[in-house]
Amino acid sequence: MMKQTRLFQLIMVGLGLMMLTLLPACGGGASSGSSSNAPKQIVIGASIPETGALAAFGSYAKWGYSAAVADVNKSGGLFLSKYNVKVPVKLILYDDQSQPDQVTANTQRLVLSDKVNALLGSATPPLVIPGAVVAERNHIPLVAGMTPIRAFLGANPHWTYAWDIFFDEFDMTQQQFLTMNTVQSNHKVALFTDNEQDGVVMGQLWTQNAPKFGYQIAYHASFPVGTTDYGDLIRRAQASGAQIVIAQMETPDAITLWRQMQTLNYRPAAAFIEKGAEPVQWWNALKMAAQGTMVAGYWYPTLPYPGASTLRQRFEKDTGQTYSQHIADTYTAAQVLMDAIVKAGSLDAQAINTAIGQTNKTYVVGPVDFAKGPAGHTSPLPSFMLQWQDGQTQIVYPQNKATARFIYPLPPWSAV
Amino acid sequence: MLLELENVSKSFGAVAAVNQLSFSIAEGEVLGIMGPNGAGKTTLLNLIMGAIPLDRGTVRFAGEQINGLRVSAICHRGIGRTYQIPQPFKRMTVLENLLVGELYGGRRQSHRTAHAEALEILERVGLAERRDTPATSLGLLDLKRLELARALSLHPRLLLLDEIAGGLVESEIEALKAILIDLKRSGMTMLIIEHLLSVLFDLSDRILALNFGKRIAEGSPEEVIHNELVIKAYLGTEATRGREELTTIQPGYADSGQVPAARPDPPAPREPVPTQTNGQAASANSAPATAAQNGTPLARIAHVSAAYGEFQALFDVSLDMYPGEIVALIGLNGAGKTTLIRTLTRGLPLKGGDIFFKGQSITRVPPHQIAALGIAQCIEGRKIFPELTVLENLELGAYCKRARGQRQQTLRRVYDLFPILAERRDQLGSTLSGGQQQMLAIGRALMAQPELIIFDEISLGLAPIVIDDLYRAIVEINRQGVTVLLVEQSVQRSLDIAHRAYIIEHGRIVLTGTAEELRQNEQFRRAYFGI
Amino acid sequence: MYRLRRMSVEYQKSRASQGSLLSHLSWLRWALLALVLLALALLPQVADPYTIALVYTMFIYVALAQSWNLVGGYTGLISLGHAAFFGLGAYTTAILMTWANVDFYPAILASGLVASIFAVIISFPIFRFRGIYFAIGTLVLSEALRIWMINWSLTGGAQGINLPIANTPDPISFYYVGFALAIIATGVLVLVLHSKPGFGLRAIRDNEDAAQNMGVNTFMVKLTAFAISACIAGLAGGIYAAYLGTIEPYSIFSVDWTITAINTVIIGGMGTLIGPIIGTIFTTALSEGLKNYQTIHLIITGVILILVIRFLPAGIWGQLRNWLRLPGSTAREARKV
Amino acid sequence: MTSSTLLAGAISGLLLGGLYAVTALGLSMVFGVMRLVNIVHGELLILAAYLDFTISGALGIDPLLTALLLIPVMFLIGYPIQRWLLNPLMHQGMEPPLLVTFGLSIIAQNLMLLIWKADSRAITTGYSDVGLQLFGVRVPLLYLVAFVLAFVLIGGIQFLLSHSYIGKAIRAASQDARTAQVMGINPEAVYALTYAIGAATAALGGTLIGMSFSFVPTSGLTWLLKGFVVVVLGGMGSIVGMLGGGLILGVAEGVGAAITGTGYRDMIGLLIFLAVLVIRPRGLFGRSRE
Repeated sequence: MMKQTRLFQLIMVGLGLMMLTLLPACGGGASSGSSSNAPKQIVIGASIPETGALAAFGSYAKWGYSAAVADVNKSGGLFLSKYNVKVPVKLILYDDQSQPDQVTANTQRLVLSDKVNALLGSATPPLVIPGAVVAERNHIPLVAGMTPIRAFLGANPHWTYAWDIFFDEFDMTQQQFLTMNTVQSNHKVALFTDNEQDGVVMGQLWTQNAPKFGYQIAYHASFPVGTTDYGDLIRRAQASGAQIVIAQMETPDAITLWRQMQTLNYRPAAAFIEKGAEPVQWWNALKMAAQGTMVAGYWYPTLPYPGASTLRQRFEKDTGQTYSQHIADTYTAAQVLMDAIVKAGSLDAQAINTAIGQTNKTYVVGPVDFAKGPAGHTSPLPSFMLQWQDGQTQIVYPQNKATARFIYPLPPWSAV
Repeated sequence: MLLELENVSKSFGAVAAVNQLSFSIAEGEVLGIMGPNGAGKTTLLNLIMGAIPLDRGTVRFAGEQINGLRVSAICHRGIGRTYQIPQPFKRMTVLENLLVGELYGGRRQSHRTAHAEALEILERVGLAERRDTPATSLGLLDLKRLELARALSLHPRLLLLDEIAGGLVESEIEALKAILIDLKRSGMTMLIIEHLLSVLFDLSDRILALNFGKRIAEGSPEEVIHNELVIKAYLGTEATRGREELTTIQPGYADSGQVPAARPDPPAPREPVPTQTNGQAASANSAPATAAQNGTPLARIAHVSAAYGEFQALFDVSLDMYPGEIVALIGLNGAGKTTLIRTLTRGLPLKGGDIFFKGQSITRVPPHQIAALGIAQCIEGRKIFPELTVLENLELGAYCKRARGQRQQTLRRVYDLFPILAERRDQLGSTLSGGQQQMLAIGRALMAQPELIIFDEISLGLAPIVIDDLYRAIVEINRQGVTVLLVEQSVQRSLDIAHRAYIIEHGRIVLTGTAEELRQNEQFRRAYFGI
Repeated sequence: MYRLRRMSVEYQKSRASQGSLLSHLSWLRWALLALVLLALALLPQVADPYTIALVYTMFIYVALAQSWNLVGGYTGLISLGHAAFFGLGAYTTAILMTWANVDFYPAILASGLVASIFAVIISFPIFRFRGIYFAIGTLVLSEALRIWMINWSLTGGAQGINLPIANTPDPISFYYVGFALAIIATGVLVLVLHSKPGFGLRAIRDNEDAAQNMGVNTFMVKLTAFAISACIAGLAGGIYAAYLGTIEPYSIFSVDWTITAINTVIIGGMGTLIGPIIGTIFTTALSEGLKNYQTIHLIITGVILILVIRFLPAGIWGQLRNWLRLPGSTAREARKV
Repeated sequence: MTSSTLLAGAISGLLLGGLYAVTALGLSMVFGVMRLVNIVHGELLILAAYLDFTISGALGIDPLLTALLLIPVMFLIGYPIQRWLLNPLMHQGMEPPLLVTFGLSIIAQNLMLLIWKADSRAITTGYSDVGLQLFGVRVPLLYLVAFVLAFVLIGGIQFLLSHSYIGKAIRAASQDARTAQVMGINPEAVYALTYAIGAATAALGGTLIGMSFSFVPTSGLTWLLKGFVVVVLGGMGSIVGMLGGGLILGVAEGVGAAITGTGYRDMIGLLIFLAVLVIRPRGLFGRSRE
């Protein structure tokens, strides 16, 4: 025993010393960056949630970013007028496990260690904003999608290096009521919002908008992400007699909520599950139980934007999954960034940043113009209402865009 | 009066550790406190220091009532205390140990003077050259020195010494005594608890003898040592004791109406032992002889030495137990009795020597398999499982395979021996009285169907008549053919029933022989009483 | 470098503390120390941003580790709740800078203060437990605080707070702030440990009852250590928050901060001054070496932690010290403690 | 809030209490016998949940049946931990073993992260979403199942401890290891066995967690803390006490959540824990040894 112990002690201390010698190596290893006049490659980095509660969004972001970069590289990369050459683009993606502090760490590493020339955003405000802050501090331009613009601006009204292309909550939080106006209901709404950035912002907006459209928020539940037991909240919502459920929560939480609503037999006439019901995981987890649930959208393959329908086919061919609108805004975000680099004609962060600001063009997700936002640095996308029908999302409002009949009211649980 | 106690009482559960005790110490006086184990001596110190709250009474120091104050505050009043088992600050050096006292002793002073004074004290107790050694690497004597030095670093007006000489060998004791006498000369007020009467008597101006937490005698060393009660308390022969004396020792005993049994019939050994075991007619005087004739001892401890870390507790100890014998192992506490038992039951690794049971060396056997060999023991302090029922306790006694089978029969035997256990079979162990607990412990040992039973200090803190019952039981058990090793402080009792006895002192067997031989032996009496 | 316990003895011996340090530490050691400090001070001039950021975080970890070391290593209070102090510090700075437009420096000072005040308040219930009970109590307390902050809308609930990054220093200044913090943290320990409280703390660690008998008011001494420790952790939290620019309760109050501190100290060597520093270098090197394998890195850390507890109770530094026979090495009793 | 929501909270909480009791069982046994705070218990629960999730998913067996399969598995995972990792440290006081389990939880957590990723999972079956009416309150069927199982399991363990020889040995060793040794009991073996049994109970506890709630690799801490609360409330040592503790916590959470809102749910237990600790430091884990 004693001998063995001593042996281990030797090993341990040896290991320790090894580590100590290892450190400087790492410090050194963290340097690169070509100083030759024409850069060998353009490095774009992003931290995305490949795992964790937001993994669903991460997978779309990964595809959207990669696809856009691949397209550019097919044609030899981006043309930099300053050096008069085409330079290939290298995309670096790190998984942040859906954790904000991990986003910070990843982005730090992208900027300091990988020396990226520009950044793309993660998914949803809690993850996008920490990354944007790092970009801001290090003066590296960052273009993000998947972040409702008011939440984005709420974090910092005066972004200088961070840009956002997504829907405007103000517009989006009207869609639910507009949709409901097309049918009969008791105009009583039960709100379920988590207390993350977008949850809070949209919770407030719905509370403001409801009276304008003649609706009453009968019950408003606010709760932290990752809540496991919604029983109490559901019972209260039920007690309030609300026929309309509007929720704003992450997909796993939304699934839990919906399941427990079934268990406790609370069946609203209409349910809008914002954010949570966007990815196909929602349908996959609940199948027919999700039939008729609605979620606001901002993109649809049939919309008259360049390459819209092909983008969908391409995604479904690549992945074998059902598409999500997120492939469009992430693809676009990458395009906008790379167009700006070409416009800048160099890798000067300042120049690229300015170029982004001047973007005014219709992309696959729709028209992008950062002047249009309620404040700068945000380009809002018009929203409409989608409904899950047999594993597909269909536009049900506005009627002129509608792609399918509006299922209303939801059949009782027993019928599911 | 520097320290005054006014009918102070403290009891743990049913046991009264300190009972209506009052005494006082004058400035510059040295008060010695003596009494057998469990007399409540250490509890007394804890009460004075405020380490445990007292139930009733008051403690005054220099006129101020101090009971209720927090320990550190009492210490600041000027009371220094040493622990029976040294409790140094292990990872600090000797000097640092003292600096704690110097700096926190309640006297404002600069680090420099603190340092100087600490060194002074180290000189005084003879630790100066060890000052930078971490306390853990000290031997026992130095640890005791440190205890003393640390108490002195408080510059106390009163010094409480708990068994400061315990476990040391003659030369060391002398060394320590010298320091204490020197202290006394310098006018230090001291309260000394000590088993080594030699130390106690040489130092004390006045002696207070306790038993069962009550004063049984007080006065000059001379008076106290010749006091009947004191001798009895130490020798523990209660049989001849008249009722009234009994009551003085046993508060509330008389009113319980029990009258101690008349002297038990001349105990077992004087009758032939039924020979169902390895057919030997054992009698006190013939036992070893016959055993020697009919060959090998049941258990043999051969030249064993053992140590706790730095401190050697046993030196080349040899001891034989022949089948059917009752062997007594007698010695003061700290003499090494329990250590010897622990080596026998593999609780403590040997430094040297060997131990045989039925001819086989058992020094490789893991402790939990000793029972399986047929060795059972009643551990000092009963150690019954408080939250198991009496029955469960007994069943666990028969845990090892060899006994589990016939546990029903054995159980009956035990119930015959101690009917009370049968009555209480479903009570929790903790609810039994001390005596009953001891019976349970014995019964539990029997359940293992052992060939050798070790009884370790079974009479500790028990009322004499209870002890009588236990001893009768032991004789009975032995009569049924079980070999018995009896570990005792109370000489008289053990000699009454033992065939042979070994006297252990400072980890060495100093004397051995048949009960009769020992009774006659002058050296033995001295060895025991230290007078 | 130098050894503490011995120093304190020397310290007592000498006329004045400074004298003693000098008298004890050969000029070589001083030169070494000075050299290291100088090198660290000049690093930003030469190193690339990544290395600077790396060393900066190491400073924060050293501070955090030393803060835990003071209670865990020297006082024997195994705190599993240091995340609470760190988090409180972070939020204090965030709130002051965001709502009250307080400058960065006063804000972080406030962080330290708030953290220690919190420590003092909780000490009254929490010091009634010893050993593992204290450990559990602190863990529960910090988790309760975390849940509270997640739900408390006043502090932004789960979305946390976004600091005005414009008002926060640039990376280089952060580096020096961190540098200062690490030095202060270590320095405070030196001061505490060979002034009077140092003896009290170690006495309590070795034997609380005996310490009381020696007149140590254990409650007050423990309180002092706890408050100082909390203060350091709070400062670290404040600085870190400003550095992040955006904080949310999940990660800022995460038990991971406690884990990091404990790992660092135990691996480096509990109850030693150099241990936490060695530990920080060790763990950082490890995570750098495995930066592409986050989870694997943590698994290995866990394994190492266990191996150290099992076979290297004195930690890397403690063991080295024992082998190099540096004065007062704790070889003998290390396993028993 | 209306009295009806309070009642609902109370009833569903009461049922949930059974689940809490099961999840705390292992923690309580290990603490009771070895005086060891098993920080990794939370991870053991979640590990069991993941195993059940994977196995029942792959083989298409009912999760509760799978749990039965998991019992020996968890037992075998637990045994070596105590035998070779913790036993050698037991004599060094309480902190070193505590810190080792601390290290273990780091390892376990990240292993699960490695294998199952950070995605949140839930064990679903035909009856996961079934609810039923109870005293006019609608509650998930699963809570009721968990409640019943809790009684069965705890009854079983209680019986094992009080009626089997090994059970008595465990109790003896927990009260006085050295004396137990004299009786011929090998404490080290008993410890390992106890720990293994504790881990085995996590098989059921974890499964129930997985079926009633969603979980991620880092969920362990929450359940560890709930475990502490239950152990404290139940009064260490008595297995039946676990049931009491669990029910109290369940109701307190249910009612508390109905009053303060779901977010603070997990905090309620912790506050109770601290309160109890402060009122009876040490004592609360049952008898304290001094």
